[in-house]
Amino acid sequence: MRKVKIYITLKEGVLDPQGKAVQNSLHSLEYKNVSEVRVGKYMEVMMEDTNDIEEQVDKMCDQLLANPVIENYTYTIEEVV
Amino acid sequence: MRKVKIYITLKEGVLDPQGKAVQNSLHSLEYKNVSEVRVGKYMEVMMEDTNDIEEQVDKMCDQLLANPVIENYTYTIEEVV
Amino acid sequence: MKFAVVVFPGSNCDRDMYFAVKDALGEEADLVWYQEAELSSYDAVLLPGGFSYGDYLRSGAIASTSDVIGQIREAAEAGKPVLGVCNGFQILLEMGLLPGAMLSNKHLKFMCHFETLKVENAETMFTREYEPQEKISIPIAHGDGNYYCDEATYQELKDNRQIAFTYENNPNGSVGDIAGITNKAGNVLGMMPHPERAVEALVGNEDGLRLFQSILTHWRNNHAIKA
Amino acid sequence: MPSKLEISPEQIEQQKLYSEMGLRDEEYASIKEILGRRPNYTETGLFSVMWSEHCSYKNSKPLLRKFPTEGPQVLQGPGEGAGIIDIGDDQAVVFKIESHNHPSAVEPYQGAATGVGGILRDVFSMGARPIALLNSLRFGSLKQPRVKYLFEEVVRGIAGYGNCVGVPTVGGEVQFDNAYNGNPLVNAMCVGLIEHKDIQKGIAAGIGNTVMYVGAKTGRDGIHGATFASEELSEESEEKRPSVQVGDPFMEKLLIEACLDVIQHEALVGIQDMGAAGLTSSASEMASKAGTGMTMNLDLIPQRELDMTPYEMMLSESQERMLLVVEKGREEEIAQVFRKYDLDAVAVGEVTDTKRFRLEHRGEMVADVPVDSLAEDAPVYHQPSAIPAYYNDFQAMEPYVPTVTDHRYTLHNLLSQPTIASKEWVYDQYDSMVQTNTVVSPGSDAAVLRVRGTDKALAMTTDCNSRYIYVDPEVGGKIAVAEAARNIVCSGGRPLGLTDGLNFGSPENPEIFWQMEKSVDGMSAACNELGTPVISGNVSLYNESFGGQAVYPTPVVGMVGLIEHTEQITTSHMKQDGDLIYLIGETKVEFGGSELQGLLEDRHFGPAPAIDLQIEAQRQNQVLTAIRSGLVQSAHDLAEGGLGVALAESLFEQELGCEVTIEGDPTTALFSETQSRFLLSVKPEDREAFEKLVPEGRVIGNVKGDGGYRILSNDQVILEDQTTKLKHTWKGAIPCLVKSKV
Ligand SMILES: Nc1ncnc2c1ncn2[C@@H]1O[C@H](COP(=O)(O)OP(=O)(O)O)[C@@H](O)[C@H]1O
Ligand SMILES: [Mg+2]
Repeated sequence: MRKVKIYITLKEGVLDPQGKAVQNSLHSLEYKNVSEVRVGKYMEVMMEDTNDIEEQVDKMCDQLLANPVIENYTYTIEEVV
Repeated sequence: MRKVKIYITLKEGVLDPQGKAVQNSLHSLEYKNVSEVRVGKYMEVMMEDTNDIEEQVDKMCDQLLANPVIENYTYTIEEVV
Repeated sequence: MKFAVVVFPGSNCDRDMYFAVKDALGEEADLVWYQEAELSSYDAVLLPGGFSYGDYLRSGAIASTSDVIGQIREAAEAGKPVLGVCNGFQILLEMGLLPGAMLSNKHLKFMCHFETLKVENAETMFTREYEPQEKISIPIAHGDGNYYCDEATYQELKDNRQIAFTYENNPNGSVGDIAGITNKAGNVLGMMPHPERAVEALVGNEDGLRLFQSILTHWRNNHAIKA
Repeated sequence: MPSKLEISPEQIEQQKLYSEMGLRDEEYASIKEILGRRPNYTETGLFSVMWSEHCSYKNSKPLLRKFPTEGPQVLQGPGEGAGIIDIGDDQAVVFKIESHNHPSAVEPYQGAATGVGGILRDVFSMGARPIALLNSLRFGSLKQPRVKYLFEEVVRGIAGYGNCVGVPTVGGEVQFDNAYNGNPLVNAMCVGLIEHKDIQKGIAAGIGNTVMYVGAKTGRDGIHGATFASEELSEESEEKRPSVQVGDPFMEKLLIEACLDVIQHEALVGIQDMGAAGLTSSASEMASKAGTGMTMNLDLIPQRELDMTPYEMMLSESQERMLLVVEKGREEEIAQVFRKYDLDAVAVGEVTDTKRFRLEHRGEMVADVPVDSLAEDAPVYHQPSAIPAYYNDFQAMEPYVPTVTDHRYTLHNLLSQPTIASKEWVYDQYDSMVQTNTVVSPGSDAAVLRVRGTDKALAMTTDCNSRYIYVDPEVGGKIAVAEAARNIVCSGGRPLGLTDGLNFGSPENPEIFWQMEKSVDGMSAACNELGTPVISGNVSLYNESFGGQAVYPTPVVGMVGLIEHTEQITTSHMKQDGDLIYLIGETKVEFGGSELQGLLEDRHFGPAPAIDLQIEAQRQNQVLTAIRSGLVQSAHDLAEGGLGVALAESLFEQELGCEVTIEGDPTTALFSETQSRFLLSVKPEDREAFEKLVPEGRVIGNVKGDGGYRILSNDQVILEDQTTKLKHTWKGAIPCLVKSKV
């Protein structure tokens, strides 16, 4: 079994209304040293191991999990027992 | 400057309708070896360094970024130049 | 003229779209369940609003990978009118039939009210019954209606006259105040505002009805030519 | 092996573990007597939830019996998922209100969202298509950060769920008062439309028939917290603790469509949603109502988590689940209907003739109790009641006369009170138009939806000014019903009936029980006089913050009315320059519990405004007749803030002006909250015809096209402003409070 951790972030240059809102709230809570916040997604996918697991994960992300017009993704694969 | 990466996940046992929908969709796209998907949030917070940065991040998460009733969080702090 | 309204799990403006065509426009319409759809026998394909698959992951994303998508693509390629409203627009973007992507509204809140739109291009098969630059009032109801595309794409949209509608008072942060765009060929329209909610004076107004009438006029003209 | 199973019946008795589940000593004793033995752990759990106030109404039953529940229009009174009222043409409306106060206080987004989900299921399980949602909300002061958070998240939760399932949220109310600082109230109402022939019942009839489970899997959501109080006994790890219920509106949308399909199937015998107390209440109530018994095999229950115990499965409040009884041998046909929507329908049990409720798990019988003992035999308590000292003091007080020198300033001040201010910030987040039947959206007195395919329309509203109820529960109860009816009438509708949501503190406090008693008396009297039977309702007690401070008594009224022809639909917005402005009803010095009193004194006291129900009924009839005769341009009821506020509200939509002459003390004329008053506008040419129908109506001025709001007294202008300025104050108040840093 593998645990795939996928991080999806908005591309640079794409405005992030949610990040902006969080940043404003942090400022009004007096966290003055915060200069930028970006909000993305984090997914944990449990999958049976295969030889081509990386290929599979790439395909999954391209096909469904991330939208290439606005998002980038990275991932790590861990072994679990 | 520090880049704080925050991972917010639903507590175990808390229903994750989004994860469920993604999982079903992956199945119908023939990724049959996927057994579970959980969807959470990923945030990148840029902040000036302070001595008590960890304390600050914990407080930020408890107060605003995560919902302690249903979510857990972890984070890493990286140096950026 | 025969319209197909494609129903996905979680669509919720499907019946509104159906009634707009059947009662207000007075043409034939069928609600077709996404798994049982046979779109080739229809003259136009309508993708209604709602929350397909709960809008989980990204609005329209999961629907855009379902089996019926191939048939929607075929209809578009065959030059049939394909209209996506709200969630339908989001699906068209996720499918790549239209350029760009949808982000959350700039104030992050779902909004539902009438907005004033400007008809930017009154020569498309969806807008020919409007006057150029005409102001119309159509309801919006969305949380993710903040249209995004990069600068080059925006320029292209303008150059090709693909921008069909813009907002007078941009409610959601969309690039270039965009409320609706077509594909290059002009037979696929995606828009966030709901014309099907504006086809009767009793419930709102009739400003949206002419969009459906435009489709019908276009089709009739085409058929007259063919005949 | 889950260690809880090892808790023996003896331990439960000796260590009084039942009391941690909420059962009293005498209740435990009577369970023992019913069973003729000690109940085991699972059985104790079954009784504890079924005999809770929430399921059994054990403290409120004696009061609920007082409500009039019958009328020629009533097809289904209280007792099923929701009540049903005939609207002619073989159609009927189905509606009910339900509270989700406690979950919303803990997790406001999910608490409110699942509240909406639950009330929807109550309505579509009757076979009706949900056509509208309303919500009645109470919060503390928006100046408190926690209150602000609760307010924003509750509204977002209601929107998140309702918008997704595609049922328009068309109305409601929000009241703010310090009395709710520690304890918000979240009541959601759903209205459905049904053909008579489609009406379903939640019954488990037909011996041998199959019990089927549909919808979301069962997790450990919302299991009665008390269960886990004895943590040390059970070695439960952190993550197995009961979790917050999370709603899945997408699943609900599929359930709605699938259930509306399945009710057309002749193999369906009974259908019920799993609400509070989940499987336990739905299953035992269905059997009890049918006079049958039921056996379920818990191994077959779809489970989301590992190693769930019978206790956990039976008490889980996982959302989006339904229980069906279907003809034996036809399970596959039913399953097929659900498969279209990717939903599994699983056979989990059987209807028996034993009148017993039997549960099997891993080859063992884990519960075996008489079905009626769960659903019918809960104790009924007649709580002692006592008149609170404050009430006697209030009654003895001289009428409170506020001192106001600057009426313009005071009007602005009232318009910016969040209870009066525009609720657009709230309802703009709701999809109020989906299904394209909404004729009058939020912002008028009542919402109006046309009934597609007919010329009829339905008006609906929720109302309850809890301040009046606090100062005088009986009078306040009358006012709550009367105000709701007034809102329906102003929209052109004849009130048909109501659903009530009784939100109170602890019934074990005699003074609070007295408040309950008196407000129910008042409401019942008004129902009788106005011809609006109670067809459904909900009780939420123990609404107290940690300090033991109870909320204001808040018996919310949700009312539906019928408009016979769509052309009779009327709004509160004035229409046209030159129209005559009529005030109906005299104005007295009545400020007890008023908005102005709260503003000036920061508390509410003194006698409530009086109400004469006969006069109320008579005026409502007259106004409705005038509206139906096409003589009324706009109609608005006078409520919080009195005439001054009502006038302003009626002018905002088209930013019209007015010139109005008042008589007597200006402060009273403008801001008193005397009941049974209406503000109407009428075309000058209709004056005679109108006055014939409404002889009491007095012209107080005219609508002006110039956008100036002008009040005269003794030929002097005593208040003058631009309508747009008043509107600015009114519209900006809530956004400003929500954004403001605290
Ligand atoms: N929580 C809410 N949800 C939807 N609509 C609301 C809500 N609160 C208030 N409204 C709408 O705002 C308008 C004004 O409400 P309210 O001041 O209570 O009116 P009234 O005093 O006439 O009952 C009504 O149309 C009402 O339905
Ligand atoms: Mg009111």
